[in-house]
Amino acid sequence: MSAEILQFNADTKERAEDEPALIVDVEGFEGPLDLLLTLARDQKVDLAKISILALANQYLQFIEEARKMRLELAADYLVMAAWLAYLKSRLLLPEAPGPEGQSAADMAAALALRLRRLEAIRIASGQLFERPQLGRDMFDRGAPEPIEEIRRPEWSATLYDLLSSYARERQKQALSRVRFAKRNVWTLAEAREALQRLVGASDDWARLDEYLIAYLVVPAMVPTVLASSLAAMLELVREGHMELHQHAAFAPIYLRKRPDFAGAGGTEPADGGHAPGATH
Amino acid sequence: MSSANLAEKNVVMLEEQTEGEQEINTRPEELRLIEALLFAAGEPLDEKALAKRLPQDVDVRAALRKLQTEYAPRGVNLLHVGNKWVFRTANDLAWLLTHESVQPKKLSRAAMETLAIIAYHQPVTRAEIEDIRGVTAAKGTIDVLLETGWIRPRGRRKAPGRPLTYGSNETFLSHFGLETLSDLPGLDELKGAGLFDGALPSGFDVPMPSDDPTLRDDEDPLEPGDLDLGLAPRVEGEE
Amino acid sequence: MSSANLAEKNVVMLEEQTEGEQEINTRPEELRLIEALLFAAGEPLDEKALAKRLPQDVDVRAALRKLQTEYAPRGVNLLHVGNKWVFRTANDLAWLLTHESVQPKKLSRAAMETLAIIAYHQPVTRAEIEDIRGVTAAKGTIDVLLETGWIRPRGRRKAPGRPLTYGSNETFLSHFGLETLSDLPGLDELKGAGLFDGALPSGFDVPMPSDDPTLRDDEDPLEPGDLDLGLAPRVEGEE
Repeated sequence: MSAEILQFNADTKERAEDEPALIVDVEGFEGPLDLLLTLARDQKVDLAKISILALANQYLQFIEEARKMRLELAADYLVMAAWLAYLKSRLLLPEAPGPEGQSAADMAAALALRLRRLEAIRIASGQLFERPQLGRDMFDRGAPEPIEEIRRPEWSATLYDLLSSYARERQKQALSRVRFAKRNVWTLAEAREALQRLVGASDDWARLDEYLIAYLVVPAMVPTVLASSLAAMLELVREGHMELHQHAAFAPIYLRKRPDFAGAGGTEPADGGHAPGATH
Repeated sequence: MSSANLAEKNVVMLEEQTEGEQEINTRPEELRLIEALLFAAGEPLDEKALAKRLPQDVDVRAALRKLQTEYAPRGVNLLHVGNKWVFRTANDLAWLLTHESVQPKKLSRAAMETLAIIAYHQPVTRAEIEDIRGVTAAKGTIDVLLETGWIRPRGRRKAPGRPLTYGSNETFLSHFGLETLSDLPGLDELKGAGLFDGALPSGFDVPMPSDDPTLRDDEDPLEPGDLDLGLAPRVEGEE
Repeated sequence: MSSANLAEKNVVMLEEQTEGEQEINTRPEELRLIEALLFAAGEPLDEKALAKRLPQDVDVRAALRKLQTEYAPRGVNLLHVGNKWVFRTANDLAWLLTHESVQPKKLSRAAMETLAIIAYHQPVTRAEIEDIRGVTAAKGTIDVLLETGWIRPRGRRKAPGRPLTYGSNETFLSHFGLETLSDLPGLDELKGAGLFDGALPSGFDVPMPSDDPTLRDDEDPLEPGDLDLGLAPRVEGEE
């Protein structure tokens, strides 16, 4: 149901141009349907039995008066007026059995239904807002105790993670330590000091490598220790502090403190010039 | 007061004094648990949420019904709103608690009617609301309602222009203390007057208001972005 | 259950069913009022504040005492804190109101490696771990491991600075599905599993791990306080 079926040429522009426009949503009414409903209520009859013709007349009269007062009516009201004027004319004329469209009686009944529906929803709306409302009539707990969230971390790792981490870590360090050890040479000074301390412990011939092995923890150090100590030994022999003895090439080298040097400490003897060379 | 009455009253008071003790013995523990959960929450909880925290063998629904009966005569009642449960002050005590009320923004008559139309006729488009009210909806009426959080856009009507359809949500039920939409006042009158019948324009032939979120045949789902237009009610705790 | 008990229980249940109705008749209205006021209040209320809102002839203190007795066995109790009154969920139900969410976490690579070294080389100090790993332990790595509950400080090394020694514990064994620590694979097994490639220097060894709690010769026992430094694993249920 729509008013668009009518051509409506409202002569609203009749109003003198110099008069201020007083646009009224026809005070107190929520649109034309509301106005109609109010007028219908004045008939004080059941909306189902209302005379739509009488209602249309009342509405048109109301609009006429408003226009006489030069109230500018919202378009909604004028559209309704036009539609009601049309309906009125249809209702007054004997109904021509048209093949199409609604009969005037159908149109009137539909309008009556719209009014009843609006009234019903109004009543329902009123009842709804009479219900107890939260924050007005009933209240939630003023100081709720929110549920406390405790986040407990759960750590997870697999045995594989553990073992592969261990292997990776150890292997990495093992390899890097080897490299580190290669660079760690025994200096001549270190070798000399160590040998002097070693030899001081015994007057007998002793195998050099036995002394050395007692010192060596890392196999990688063997070459540098051997080289440095041999050089240091030769120097110590040249200075007359020690004597060396080797039976053959690549045979073990025996070493001892020079007997006449006992108690002389590490200091260079004054008679260092006649020190014998190494025997073989 | 007759002396007989007085005697009776004394007996009653004596009984009351041991009530607490009695309850320890007879009251099922799950009532304590549910009581505590609902009191603490301060907002409606559904049975599933309750069941999750309770021992498995508890008949949650039965326990809630029992609690509801227990609390009915008290100053705090247990309400079933939507499919959730919540403790609220008894609504006859509004007078006592006026100082607690944060004067809610009063809705205009237009907004109240629009809300009723959405609640009773959902899903409903703006044009359909305007048709019932016989007036162009003032801009902002629907926005105001969206702001209350009582209504929500639920889909788009399969019709030219694909207008948004609106429906009510749980906050609506909770605000008005309704268990379901069928508890809406005046429904019988509306139905009796045939106002939900086929005589109505299409879209109004729903036999019963329902806020079932399932889309109707003539509804399409919302599109991404529909809820970003500032139209959507703020979802609590979304941030 | 004896038939006598059963009969008694039935009587009790019958009584309960009419409890609501009885209360309407016998329960003083002021209890409802105070109930509602305290429930809706956002903060504890003192008796003066309550009295101001209640009918003049109400004995507020007596009514509060009565309410307190009524609620004592319930899931919600009426507490008197300071000079104010407030509803609170019962203390013994705190567990109900906490939600433990398990947050799965993965150990960082550094933590994993540190853990492995502790497992194989225990008892081991932080400095020794750093020496084996060749890097300074990131601060917090050991703390994280303590949080897992898999390692424990077991003593102090008899050395300058008396550093803590760490070892693994039973939780470690059960998490990794080991019956005893000596089930940890040795070098040959690790090699066999392809975890070591062939290029190992001679003399490379993997210790035979042991978590025997007996202190070694170079360990001193922990001192009181050693476990209070936030280093100790959180004992479950401690709070």
